[in-house]
Amino acid sequence: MNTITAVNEFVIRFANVNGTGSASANMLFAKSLFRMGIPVSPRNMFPSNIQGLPTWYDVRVSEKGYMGRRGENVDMVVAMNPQSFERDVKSLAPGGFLFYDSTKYIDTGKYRSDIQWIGVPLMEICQREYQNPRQRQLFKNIIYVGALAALLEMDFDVIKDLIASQFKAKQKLIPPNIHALELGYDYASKNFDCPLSIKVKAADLNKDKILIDGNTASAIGAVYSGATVASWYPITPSTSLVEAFEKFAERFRIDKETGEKKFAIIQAEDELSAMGMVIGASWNGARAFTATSGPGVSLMTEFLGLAYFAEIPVVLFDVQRGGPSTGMPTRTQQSDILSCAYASHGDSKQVLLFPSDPKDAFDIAADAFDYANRLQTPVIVMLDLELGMNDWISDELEWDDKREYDQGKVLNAEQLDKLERYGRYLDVDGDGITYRTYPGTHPEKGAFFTRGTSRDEYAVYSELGEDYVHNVDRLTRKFATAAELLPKPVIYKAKASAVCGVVYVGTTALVQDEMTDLLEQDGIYVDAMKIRAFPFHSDVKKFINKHQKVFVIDINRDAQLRTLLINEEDFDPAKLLSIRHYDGMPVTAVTIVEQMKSALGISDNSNAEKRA
Amino acid sequence: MNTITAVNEFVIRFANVNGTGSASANMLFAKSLFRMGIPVSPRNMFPSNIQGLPTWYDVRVSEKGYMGRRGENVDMVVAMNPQSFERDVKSLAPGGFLFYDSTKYIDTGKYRSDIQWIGVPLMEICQREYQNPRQRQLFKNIIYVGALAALLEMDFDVIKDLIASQFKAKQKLIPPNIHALELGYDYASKNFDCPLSIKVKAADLNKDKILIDGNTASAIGAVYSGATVASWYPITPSTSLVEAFEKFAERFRIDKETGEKKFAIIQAEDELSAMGMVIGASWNGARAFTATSGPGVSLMTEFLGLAYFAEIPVVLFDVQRGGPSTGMPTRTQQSDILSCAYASHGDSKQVLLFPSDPKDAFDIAADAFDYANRLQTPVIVMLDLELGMNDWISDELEWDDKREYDQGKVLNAEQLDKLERYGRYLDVDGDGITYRTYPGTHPEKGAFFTRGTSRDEYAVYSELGEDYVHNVDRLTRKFATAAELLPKPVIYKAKASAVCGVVYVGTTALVQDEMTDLLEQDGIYVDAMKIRAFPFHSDVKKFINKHQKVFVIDINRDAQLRTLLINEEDFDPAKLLSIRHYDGMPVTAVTIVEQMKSALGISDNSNAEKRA
Amino acid sequence: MSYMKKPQFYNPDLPKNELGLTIRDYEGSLSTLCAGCGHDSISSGIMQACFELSISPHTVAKISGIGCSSKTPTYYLGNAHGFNSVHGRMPSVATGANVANRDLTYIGMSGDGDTASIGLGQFVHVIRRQLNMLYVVANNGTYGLTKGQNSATLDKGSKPKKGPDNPWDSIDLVTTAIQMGATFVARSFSGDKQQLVPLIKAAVAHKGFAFIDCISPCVTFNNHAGSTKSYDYVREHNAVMNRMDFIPLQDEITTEYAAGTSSQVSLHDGSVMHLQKLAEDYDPRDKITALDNLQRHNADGKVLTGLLYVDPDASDTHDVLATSKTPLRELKEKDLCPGAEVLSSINASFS
Amino acid sequence: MSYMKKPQFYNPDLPKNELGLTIRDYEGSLSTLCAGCGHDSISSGIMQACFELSISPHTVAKISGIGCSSKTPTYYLGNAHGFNSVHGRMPSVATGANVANRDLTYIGMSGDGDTASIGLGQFVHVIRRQLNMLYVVANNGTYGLTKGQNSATLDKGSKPKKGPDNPWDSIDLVTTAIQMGATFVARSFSGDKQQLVPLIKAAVAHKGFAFIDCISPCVTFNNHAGSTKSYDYVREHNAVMNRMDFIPLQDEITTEYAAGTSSQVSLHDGSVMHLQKLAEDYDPRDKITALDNLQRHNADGKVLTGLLYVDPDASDTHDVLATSKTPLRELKEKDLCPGAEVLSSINASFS
Ligand SMILES: Cc1ncc(C[n+]2csc(CCOP(=O)(O)OP(=O)(O)O)c2C)c(N)n1
Ligand SMILES: Cc1ncc(C[n+]2csc(CCOP(=O)(O)OP(=O)(O)O)c2C)c(N)n1
Ligand code: SF4
Ligand code: SF4
Ligand SMILES: [Mg+2]
Ligand SMILES: [Mg+2]
Repeated sequence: MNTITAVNEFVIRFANVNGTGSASANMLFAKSLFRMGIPVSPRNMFPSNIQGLPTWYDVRVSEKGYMGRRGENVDMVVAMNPQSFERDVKSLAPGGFLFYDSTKYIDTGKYRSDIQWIGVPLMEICQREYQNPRQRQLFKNIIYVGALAALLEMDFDVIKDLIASQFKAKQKLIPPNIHALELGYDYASKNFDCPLSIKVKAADLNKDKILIDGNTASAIGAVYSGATVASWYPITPSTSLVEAFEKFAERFRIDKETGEKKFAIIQAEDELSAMGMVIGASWNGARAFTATSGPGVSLMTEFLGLAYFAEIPVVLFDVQRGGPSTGMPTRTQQSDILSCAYASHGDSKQVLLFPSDPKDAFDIAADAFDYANRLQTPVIVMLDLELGMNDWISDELEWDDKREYDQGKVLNAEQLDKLERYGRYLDVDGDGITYRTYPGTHPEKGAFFTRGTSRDEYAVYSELGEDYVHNVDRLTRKFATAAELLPKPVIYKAKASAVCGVVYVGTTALVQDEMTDLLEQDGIYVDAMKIRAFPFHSDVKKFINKHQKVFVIDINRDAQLRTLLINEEDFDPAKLLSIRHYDGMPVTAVTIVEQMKSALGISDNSNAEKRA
Repeated sequence: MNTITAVNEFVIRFANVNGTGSASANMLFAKSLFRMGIPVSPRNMFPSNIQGLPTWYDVRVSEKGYMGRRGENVDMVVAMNPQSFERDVKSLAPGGFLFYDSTKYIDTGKYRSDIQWIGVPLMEICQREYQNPRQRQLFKNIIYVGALAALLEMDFDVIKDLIASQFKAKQKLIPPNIHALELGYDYASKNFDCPLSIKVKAADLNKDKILIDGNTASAIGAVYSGATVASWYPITPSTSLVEAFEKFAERFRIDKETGEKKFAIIQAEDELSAMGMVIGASWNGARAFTATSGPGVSLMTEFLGLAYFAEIPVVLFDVQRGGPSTGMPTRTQQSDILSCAYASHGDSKQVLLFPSDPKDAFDIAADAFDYANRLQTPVIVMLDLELGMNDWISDELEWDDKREYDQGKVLNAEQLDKLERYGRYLDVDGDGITYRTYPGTHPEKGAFFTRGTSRDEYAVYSELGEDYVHNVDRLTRKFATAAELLPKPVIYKAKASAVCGVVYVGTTALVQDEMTDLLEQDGIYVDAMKIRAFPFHSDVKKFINKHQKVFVIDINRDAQLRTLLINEEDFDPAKLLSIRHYDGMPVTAVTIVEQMKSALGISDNSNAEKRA
Repeated sequence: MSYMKKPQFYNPDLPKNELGLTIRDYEGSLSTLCAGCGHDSISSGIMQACFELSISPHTVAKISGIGCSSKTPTYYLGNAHGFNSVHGRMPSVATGANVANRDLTYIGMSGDGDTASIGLGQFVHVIRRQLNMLYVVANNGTYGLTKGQNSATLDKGSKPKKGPDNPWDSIDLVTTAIQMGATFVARSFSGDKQQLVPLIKAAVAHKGFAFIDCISPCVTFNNHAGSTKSYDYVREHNAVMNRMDFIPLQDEITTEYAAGTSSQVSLHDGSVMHLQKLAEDYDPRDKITALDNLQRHNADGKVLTGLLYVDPDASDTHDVLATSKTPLRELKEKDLCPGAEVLSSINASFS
Repeated sequence: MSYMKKPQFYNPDLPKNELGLTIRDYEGSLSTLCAGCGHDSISSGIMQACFELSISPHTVAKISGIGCSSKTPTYYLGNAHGFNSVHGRMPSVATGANVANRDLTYIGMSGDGDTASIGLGQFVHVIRRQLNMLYVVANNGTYGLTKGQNSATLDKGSKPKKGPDNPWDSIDLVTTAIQMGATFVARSFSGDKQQLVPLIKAAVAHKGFAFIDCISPCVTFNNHAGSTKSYDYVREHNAVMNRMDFIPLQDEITTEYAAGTSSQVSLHDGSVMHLQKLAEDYDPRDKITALDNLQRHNADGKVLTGLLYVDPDASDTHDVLATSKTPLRELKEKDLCPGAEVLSSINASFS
């Protein structure tokens, strides 16, 4: 039997029952590797329920720095869930390692003989060590982490330190956790040849990096960018964004003396209300946001049209999940692109931003408030579950203390006094963006009526066709202004000159390196462009025009990004080749490369099979 | 001074204050011409308010059969509104006729000298004839119709007959109305050289035609197609559709003996609820519909995604108005095309039907229920205010008594008994459409759970990627089936062979003849295609492929129809030239032709100027 | 009713308030509602109240939904910002606005369709949040702007202008408001300035959520066919023409009656409404009694008017959320941004 | 809790009902809710009630929104069609379904988030329409499925598992239901089968809108930190890890107490709930008294359970709409289509 041999380059899957405390233990495992300086990408696949159903946690360890999902097959499975045991055993690559609880006898031969079985009597150890049944269950998880430490030759001190720092607030929990770790460690050391042929080795690759999820990073961005009003309605996978905002606001925004809060978070009764509150707050001059997922976006549709037409800044985080409808609430997709870009009836168009990693999410979250205010329009930050709810290795977050918040074109009382006549919708600067005033600014000047109906330049209700056309053509102009204001795409040149390009948004960035390497191995060179915003910057057009063929990667069935590109820029569809992935799991480099090669007519003899 | 001379080929505008009873009188005028066998197209431009604001009613008389809006300038104005008087005077073509109330002295010279002023002391006549101030106001309208009858040489008997038939239910109202008519007729006959140089002449061009609005025609279609459940929330311009449904259902669907109603109409608390009721009723086997306009569509977005994904038939009439947001609620646009086609988050796609005249609206409304049930998906009938709320000359409505309602693939108890195992989402026929059962069908077989989440072929909840993909790919297949099931486009070949085509949907059909004639006058030949449904039939692709250049007419700013064509069929955008009109007024042939010629680089020396 | 130009001259003898402003300074643009519409009377009530309270108009924010009633903010306090949002969602927009700047006065205008149908959820939840605002429903039992469909506040059995008698139970907004925790709840009649203006003043002065259900007859659409009035040519004309295209100019319906007494108000179509004013010694601070009182009068077909319930010590959303006294929108970078140094420690906690 | 396979054998001695069915014929698929979740007890209450009423399962239609509670219809009456619609919108879907076929029995399942927050408008309006259905709210004061946010029915001052004490007034669903015109209104406790099953039976049998507010503890999220219970390793672990990733298996909370008495139910976290059962001689037909009674007990912090209000002669939507006795969905072309000849006359009327 072949045995997989790998150092710092493998995938280990934890198969658990949800609600059994495994998440903390698995995170402990992943973070220990992170602290050992090894690039690692943990990924949670959880069910849409609270307790008792299968949940998986894949940890990819990759010294090469490949942080995307590798594929369905893994090198090691920690199979803790009887419900999914068969399926989990199947998911192991030949020569891989199956870690299981051997308290009850399992006829391993019945399953597979081309893998290594590593049985640790976890339950037995727990029965012996703990009286309280809850402790038994919880520590079982820590014990397997301890065993893995021995099996994979992890740095035990790193794990202990991590426990110590995690339980800083509850010191007395430290010793029992360390004890549990040692129980596993000792058992494995005694009973197996440690380390296995698959193992880790300390490196120094995570300098100046942090391990953080995208929702948290976005929330910190919102705190830094001076967001004061958050209104929301709970929905997976966006909930943790607002919860993180609350956490950091509670920490940094409460006046120590008075206890006054320099923020307000309101759990709305639904998404319509959440969006209404953001609109009201922004209209009144605060920096406000909400976060939701697909169904919430659908419910906000009417209000998004109002904000577009009445020109109210809005920041909306859409943490995308599998659609349509309730769809796959705990799976990832980028399938709200069209519904967000054209949210609402009539000729509505919305600004989209596409963060691709936590640092980017932080920056884009912070910038979003400036853009929304400058452009006086909704800005939708398009995250997805993959970015929002998983921990990623990311550059450290940065802030320039000299940065000022951009509230856009707002006139104060003095400025109003100098004006002959104020026109809310007068395009004074020719960029399509007009001047607003906040309620209460001036006793006699600058008041206007905000409405979702057509109006003239002085905000007076009008049903005249010419007033309407004048106004909506200005909005088109404003979008042209937006295109050049918003972040440019990031372009990655191939090592050799390339006739093909590849274009994507958001988390697909995660597989970019691996994809490029795989293609290069076959002598294929492709320039890549990560689009960061819609409306599209002129560089997007340039990039596409420069290449003969351009692959557009869509994490949805209907090729929505490709659609948006063609719609808005009049590219010839024949030139834009569609790559699609939409089963709810994060996309793999192999999937993309296979589709690219088949589109290019290159037979698939690459290492795809070896890896998938 | 030139005086316009025209027989059966002119436009007359009635400028009134809304709420003064002018609508009935103006309709009397238009319908009289219709009964005289002259093609006529009346058009109402009303404000979004109830009483006291300007409202206009344009009647185009065209023996050539041009039924589209002609343009801003008209040949005669009946100027009854002091508020808009100046503007109305301006809207008259040189040499045109200005009909006004001369009770109070007006210095006509102050306004224009290049037009004919026809003053009738309407208020004076009313003061003299009527005591009751309300009657004075109401009959004033009838008096001017009487005066016009003389001035334009209308058939007085036709008008009298019409009054008699309209007031059939209230005989005693007939004599006073006829008296008022005569007052006007006599005054005009006595004081002016009647007829004017602009006049009508009986013809025989309206045989087998009716004068009806599109909302009413749709409602009759729904009655004929067996719709039993209508739930709705009031919104202009869709309200009259449901009101007409109620009227005809009350007339034809109440059991004479028991008084039982064979229909249920529920005014919902909002559009979300209206759509929820349609979904519930359709799920349970009834033919159900709702009607709304843009803001309602936005609110129904979440539910439309559910119906798409859970595969529930829905019939939704979207009577489009000016967007975005509340927009121009009493103006016309076709600007919900994208928001309807892709309604809802995730990869959602909806079936659209585009009726283009009342007969078509009747047919499409009736067919919509069959399509929705056969396809088990929402079908959105895209009317607009222009079609829905204006009277049109139309072919008579037809019904084949042998027609059976198509409920699609529904299994009954006997069919279930014969099945080994029933799978709600098993694609037995390979067309993407699977078999459903109604609740309560069978004690043991056929029950399933309907949900908006992912599921397997047996309707069992599933989070497996492969089940999800299998299901949504089938939905794509179902849409391919739909494309060939839905009505084909209608193609109008040019008189000579044409390299260019023009494509449109809905009410743009109204200007088709005039557009073609105008182009032909300049030696330009263009084939035309009226698209009737989305997803697009293969003939749509064929037509476009056959032509070098294709104009796509959009009654919206963002070229939404063009977008949809490019998206769905991968046409080269360079080939699809966009014609757009979006000021809320119905499009004119001249507008289209001008844009076409400028796109073709032909200088504009046509008769456009003369006519606009 | 609008086609008469508003007189532009200012009467130098007009009384001035503490700010030196006259009632003219509290006007908005000319109303485009129907002649005699009750809503216009509410507008003038609001002008009068703000004038008497010497509120500087620009410190008011006027927020509304969609409907004839929701149009009215354009017709008063022209120097105040207004927001005519979307149908039924005024409460959430008002909430956001208020949270952003606690220092303005918030007036929310809504209709019975806007509040009791599409907006019911938002209505209840803004009450629960105790938003410091005056929420007025111009209650006419009908959907004025969409031409006369029954609303959810229309009494069961009422005869609307079109269609059959209303078969559905009505929602009593004042009861709902008290039940859901509103701390100032009143009902009045648009044509009763003596009662309405003081109520508006008290409501604006109230800290917390103040609700006024203001009966405001739609002279055009409501309660039409129920009339037993004699022959009306217009009505028959409209019926026969199957459309409501003639809307006679009506006079405003007004009334005046003393506390503790009742008044029968005749509507234009001849139907009659029984208003019962709370007695002067009524103590509105007892919630249970207030609800009981309401129920008893409802059962008698009487419409109780006046200040039904008030909690003079109410708190508001800001109290509950403990937000800073400085309005959130006034806070600047130094107040809001934790800064680069703190960010380093945040980074450290994720490494 | 689900990873134990459901036993498949049928006990031949199980009692049979009039239809010859056993309780097993009323089951659905295995629950995936947390061990001890109150919602599962409601499911078995529904099974028991339908069994005892000898309702053929396939003549029931089960409709729900989204939430743990809304998942439950999958777990009972497997031979009945079910519709798990969207969040908060069960009432409208149920209305459409009922209007289409008046002959089935309609059970709507909802949660307190589903009903009192996003769905409040639909809840009130389905009541107004008097839909003939049983509407059950599995009321746990929390959003179970999204992991424990406070709901609008959570008592003011409650301590949730995460975050500060609940500062907002709660919505009392039974009071709201009675106020809005529901004709059968009851409250019960999921763990009190003796009370719950007869109530469900009566509600299903009731013609018109029947509402049961069923208190159903969320053993995982609700009322956690308020506990004064001694040291719990799990709790501390979760607190420190800043995530709820360990959810201990809990036992169902049950109670049994006689009419007219009260019962103190201890929740898993040690907090206590005071249930007060209505006395046997309580007459639930007087609406005003029912409301009064509720208010008085609410003020005392007591949760009144039992059949609070019923109008035994209630009518339903179909009565009001006068719809045909034959279900609308059964009507065919000959019933519905006026035919070509009539169409000619319609054409004539437009020419
Ligand atoms: C989402 C949406 N649905 C429907 C409408 C149409 N609409 C405008 S006003 C109105 C009802 C207004 O009734 P009410 O609030 O009572 O105001 P009133 O006109 O009677 O003062 C409706 C249904 C709309 N504007 N938006
Ligand atoms: C439109 C929409 N918003 C939010 C959600 C997320 N969501 C799912 S269940 C739920 C709350 C459920 O609470 P409740 O109805 O009380 O049910 P429980 O889980 O407590 O039984 C929420 C907010 C959703 N599914 N749809
Ligand atoms: S329709 Fe009724 S509510 Fe609207 S303005 Fe006229 S009278 Fe007032
Ligand atoms: S989270 Fe709460 S409501 Fe949901 S299943 Fe678990 S115990 Fe029940
Ligand atoms: Mg109203
Ligand atoms: Mg709940």
